[in-house]
Amino acid sequence: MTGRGERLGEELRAALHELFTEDPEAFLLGQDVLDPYGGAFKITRGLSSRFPDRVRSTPISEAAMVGAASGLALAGHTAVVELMFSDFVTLAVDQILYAASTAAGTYGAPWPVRLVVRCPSGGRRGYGPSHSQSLQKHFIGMPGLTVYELSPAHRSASVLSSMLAEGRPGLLFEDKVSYTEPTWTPGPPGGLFTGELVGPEPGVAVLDVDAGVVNCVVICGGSTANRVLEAASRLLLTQDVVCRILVLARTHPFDQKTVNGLLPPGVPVVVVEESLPGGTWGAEVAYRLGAGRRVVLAHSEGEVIPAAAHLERAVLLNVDRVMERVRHAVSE
Amino acid sequence: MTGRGERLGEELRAALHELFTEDPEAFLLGQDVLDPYGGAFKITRGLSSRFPDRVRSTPISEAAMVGAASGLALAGHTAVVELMFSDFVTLAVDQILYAASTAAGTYGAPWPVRLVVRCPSGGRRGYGPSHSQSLQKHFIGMPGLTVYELSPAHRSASVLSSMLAEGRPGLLFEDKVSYTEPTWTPGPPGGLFTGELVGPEPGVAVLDVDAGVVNCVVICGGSTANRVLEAASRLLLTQDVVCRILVLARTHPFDQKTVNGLLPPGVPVVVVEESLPGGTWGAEVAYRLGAGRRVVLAHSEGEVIPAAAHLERAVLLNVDRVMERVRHAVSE
Amino acid sequence: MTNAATTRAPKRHDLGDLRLMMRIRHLELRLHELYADGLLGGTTHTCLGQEYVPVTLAPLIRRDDDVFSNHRGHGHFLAHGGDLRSLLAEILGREGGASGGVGGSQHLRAGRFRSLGVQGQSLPVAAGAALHHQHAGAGGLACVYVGDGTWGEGAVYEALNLAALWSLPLLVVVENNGIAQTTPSAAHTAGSIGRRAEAFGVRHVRLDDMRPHVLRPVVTPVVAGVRSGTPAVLEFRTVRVGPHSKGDDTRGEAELQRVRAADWFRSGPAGEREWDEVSDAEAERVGRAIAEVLARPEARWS
Amino acid sequence: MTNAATTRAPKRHDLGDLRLMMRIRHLELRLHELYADGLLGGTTHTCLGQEYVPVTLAPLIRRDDDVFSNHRGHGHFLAHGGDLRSLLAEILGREGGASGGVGGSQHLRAGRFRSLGVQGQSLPVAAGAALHHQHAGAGGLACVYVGDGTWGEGAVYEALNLAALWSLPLLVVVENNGIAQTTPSAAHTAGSIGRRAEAFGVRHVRLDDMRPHVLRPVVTPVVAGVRSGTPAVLEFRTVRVGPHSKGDDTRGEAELQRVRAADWFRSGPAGEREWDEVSDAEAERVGRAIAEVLARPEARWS
Ligand SMILES: Cc1ncc(C[n+]2csc(CCOP(=O)(O)OP(=O)(O)O)c2C)c(N)n1
Ligand SMILES: Cc1ncc(C[n+]2csc(CCOP(=O)(O)OP(=O)(O)O)c2C)c(N)n1
Ligand SMILES: [Mg+2]
Ligand SMILES: [Mg+2]
Repeated sequence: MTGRGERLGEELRAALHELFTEDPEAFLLGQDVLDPYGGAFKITRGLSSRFPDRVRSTPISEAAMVGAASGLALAGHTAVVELMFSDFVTLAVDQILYAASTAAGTYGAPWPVRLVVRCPSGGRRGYGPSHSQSLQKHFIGMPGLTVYELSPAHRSASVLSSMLAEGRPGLLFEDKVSYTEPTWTPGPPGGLFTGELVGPEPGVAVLDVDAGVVNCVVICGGSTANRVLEAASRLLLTQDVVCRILVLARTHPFDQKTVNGLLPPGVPVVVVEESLPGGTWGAEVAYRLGAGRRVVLAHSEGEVIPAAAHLERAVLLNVDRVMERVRHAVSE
Repeated sequence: MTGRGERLGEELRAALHELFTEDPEAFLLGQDVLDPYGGAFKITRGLSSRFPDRVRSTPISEAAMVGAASGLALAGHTAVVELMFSDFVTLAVDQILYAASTAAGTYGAPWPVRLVVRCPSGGRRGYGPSHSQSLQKHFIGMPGLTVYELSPAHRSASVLSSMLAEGRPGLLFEDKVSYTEPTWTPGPPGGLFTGELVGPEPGVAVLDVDAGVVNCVVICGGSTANRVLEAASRLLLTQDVVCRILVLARTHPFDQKTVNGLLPPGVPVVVVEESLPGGTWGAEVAYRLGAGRRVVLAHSEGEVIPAAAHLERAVLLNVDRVMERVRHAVSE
Repeated sequence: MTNAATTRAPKRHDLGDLRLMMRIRHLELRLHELYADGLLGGTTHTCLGQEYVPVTLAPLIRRDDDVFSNHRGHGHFLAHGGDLRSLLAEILGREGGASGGVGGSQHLRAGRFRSLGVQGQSLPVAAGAALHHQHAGAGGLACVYVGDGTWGEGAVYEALNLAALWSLPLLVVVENNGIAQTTPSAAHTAGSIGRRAEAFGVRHVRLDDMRPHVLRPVVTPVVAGVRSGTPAVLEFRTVRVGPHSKGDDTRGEAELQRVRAADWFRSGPAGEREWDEVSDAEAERVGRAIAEVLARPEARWS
Repeated sequence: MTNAATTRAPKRHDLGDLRLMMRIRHLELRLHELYADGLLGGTTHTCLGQEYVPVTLAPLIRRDDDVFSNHRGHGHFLAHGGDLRSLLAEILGREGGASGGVGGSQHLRAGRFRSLGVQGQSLPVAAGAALHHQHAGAGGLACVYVGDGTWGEGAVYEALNLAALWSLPLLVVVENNGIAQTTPSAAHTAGSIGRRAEAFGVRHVRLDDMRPHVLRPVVTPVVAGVRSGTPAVLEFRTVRVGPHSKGDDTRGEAELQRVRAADWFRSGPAGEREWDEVSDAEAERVGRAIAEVLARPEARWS
């Protein structure tokens, strides 16, 4: 069945409303989040009108936003931060580290920190070098911290509740373009692939075609899921290459166990992400999957994300590059 | 020949004096760097007396220190920042990113940024969770940025000049304990291994014993070189395991070409670092060395670095763990 | 806090000032059109209403000074010697762009002029550039533009502290348009910018007028003071006539009317015959530049 | 800026205050000895000379308030309800430590008290805790201790801004001992702490006396004001009698003499007969605790 989901941004917005309705102690801090604006990407629209005390518009102070949210979380609240652009997470790294290491046991035992830092990320909007980055890779292996990606293959409400249930802070990277794309509920668009969620909440989304064989497994976070689906669809239709797609909402810690159970023996793996080269999430995944497995990485190329659309396109991960990497993976 | 080098901290101090003598436009910014104190670890001792205009004691403002240094570097200066503890690099990530992406081409072409941020790092001093970290891994793959480690196997003057010659900012992680240990000039202590530098400056230090065979190659940055040497020496003497040691001063970008040329076919590799698990430098190195190669990682274990000495010891990478990982690598 | 004295000022705009202000104005107006026509991608923040600020400063800033601009930097760029066509080419992704098509609207460069879209973080960098000028001893300075909302960033204070402690030739130019994106000053700044600057021992001058020829006599000695090691904050009380970026203005009609009434462009003083002539001439100049740049091939990047 | 009026104060130390001050003093003195004897590893920053600050505040802070302390936090910990033995065990790495031997001297916890060794970064966290108290509506507050040098950190100003904008019950306690490690205030703070606080619209009170019973009447209404939503900065002008951490004091003899002369411990007021008795009793109490804790097994960590 072809998906006709609502837009992912709307669905996330609704999930936040749900969260704030169910949790009377939840707070959100962000820049320009008040109605009628509702945040630069409108994800918080309506929230401040319904929960005026708990939705706070902050000055331009990313470190203080995250710090104050972590103070709320230390005191037992659910706290959500909306960064305007994920790029500015670089201004709050110390605060993130403190919250994470408190959760991990700085004071002798894990202390629950229910904190989600929302990070609108990625390029393809022509915003230029300082507003287009995918910095998730730099936060992998920061003790006490989880890294998630907004995903069309997952319910955002489930993603948020999973993050909070961890009892440790998490960064939620939200691809800005994906806000405007449909969710994969009830099924992924295109009608070729069908999927299900496997493993502990929020689960790994497994997408297959009914082909009786798998030539390649493509692993990605939610940020690149639409591009991967498109690439896999084209590979199937034009080149008879059959991919299984695994979409992760939680990219770190990597759910090695669930993923390993979904890899047919001997089939090569492609790990897809939008980040620039070097120290990527894919390298970490490749290591965890073990030396016995052929793993090919797909990511953006270059060192800066240009503003001009045609230059940006040449740098950022796209459908063609995913296809090329899959072909490369299955070629040997 | 057994090394009887001066202490690495002293040698680094001398290298800074050399740099400031040769480069009349070099600046250093740091907290409490003025004489007679000369910085918390005394590495800048004497520098402010000789170069009072160019050695500036700053307020406790890590972001401004790095930002101001990058302003100096943009204007053509050599700029060195001394962070008191590398842990506080988390307060300057945005400034580092800006300097790096300027160097990498934000303004349309690479712009030279001769900036070194010195980061006294690592544990084994009982300073506790916020003053003992090895955060290098989080900076791998930040476009335009290099990551180096102070190394007993390299001349610090050569390390500094290599970093500056890159024309892009670099973080220099300096193991605090290694300050007090001898350099490996003229040769590494212990008298078992002899070494030489291979590849482009500052070079990969290759250490071998005269055994005609290599059972394992151990790759490390300068921070863990002494522990690796000790482990390799013990493995040789007690278990007849012959290691080749590769000590890198530049850990990122990883000099794949030089290193590959130093790996005998079929021999397993162990990559050693002090960082906590997950998204490690070792995973990146493993990926770059290729799936055909058996690569085992050695790093610290746990999520927080405790203050109490005996608890800290249980977490941090040590000689025993390196030995255990090598035995594991050669065991199959 | 000093308030701009307006006594000794000449009566009329200097023609050069007026041309530059008009050029910036027509550029920004055309950018909104280009966006509406789908010819302009990404993001762009126009400085409608604020053009006179960099125009006031332009003749006081030397080519060997460092200038750090922000997201709203087209006017700064043009006033401080940037080329109109290179700006357009940058914004439109054509050959010959100021930053090769990489930086885009928020990351422009021309000589020692650089803009940066991450709020507040250029202040420490500017402090470092000022340290360079202090060391060089040639009377240079570093000038950095920031908005009012940007005073939420801690980096601003770290830099002010350095500037005051080290007597750096740092000129902080605040374009206080009373709003940050959608947030009015009262909701983002407790106390005041003036008191904050002074609390760090940094000279502060508030400027309410919007005419370069009136403002310049007040500003000139302050800039001279900066060059000799007295850092200063110039706070221009100004208005943002347009949206924050593109079509995102949440202000009510009354506020918009107030803002438009204060716009220098609409309130051209009586007796300035050149007004319309200059406006037409600059509109045409911008139009020609746009046509020329749109005809160029796309930027290539090596 | 308010200066502490000293008029209505009683003449003598309250006995409870004196005991607590003495306990902290003897603890810190013994820590230096333990370090010299090689029994204490890592780092430790003693608060010799500053003991009276948290002692002054102690009865005004409730157990359900949040307290954020810094690197120099042993006195804060003891005054705000932390247990002497759990502190010693933490510092000495024995069983029963406040933070299980993980945090060490700079990361102590007892109930809602937490210390953190990264300067300035606890201010935004405290602002968040204050927001919690505002929301809870039970009159709680967040109290955060910082040194003078820590006013170099931008996070301080981001937090002050939030506190003032949102009328948060945030109490910032500055222990201004005129020095940061080796750097005198004049070299790290342009302007002044008082003017900075006020420039952000935050109430500031400067306190020069060093006697809790004199200070408390001044401080009490300020703390009450904080609870009802008027954030405040209490600036205690104090002295660091000991080294920064361990043996690293670069101050000249004259300065050290000035500092020692101001030490409350040496200038016990005439007529307080309990002085020596209390001192001896607390020294003994600390000694017993140390002996007991040193006899414990090493901390275990799960
Ligand atoms: C560090 C950072 N946070 C947030 C933003 C997003 N942003 C861009 S402009 C802006 C408002 C800036 O307000 P102000 O400083 O008053 O300048 P104005 O836009 O009014 O000229 C914001 C929040 C940013 N660019 N950088
Ligand atoms: C962010 C950060 N930078 C540097 C340090 C190292 N450091 C520890 S204490 C200290 C001096 C603090 O001075 P002050 O705030 O005046 O407090 P005092 O030590 O005088 O009590 C410094 C620089 C730190 N702990 N955190
Ligand atoms: Mg503004
Ligand atoms: Mg101090």
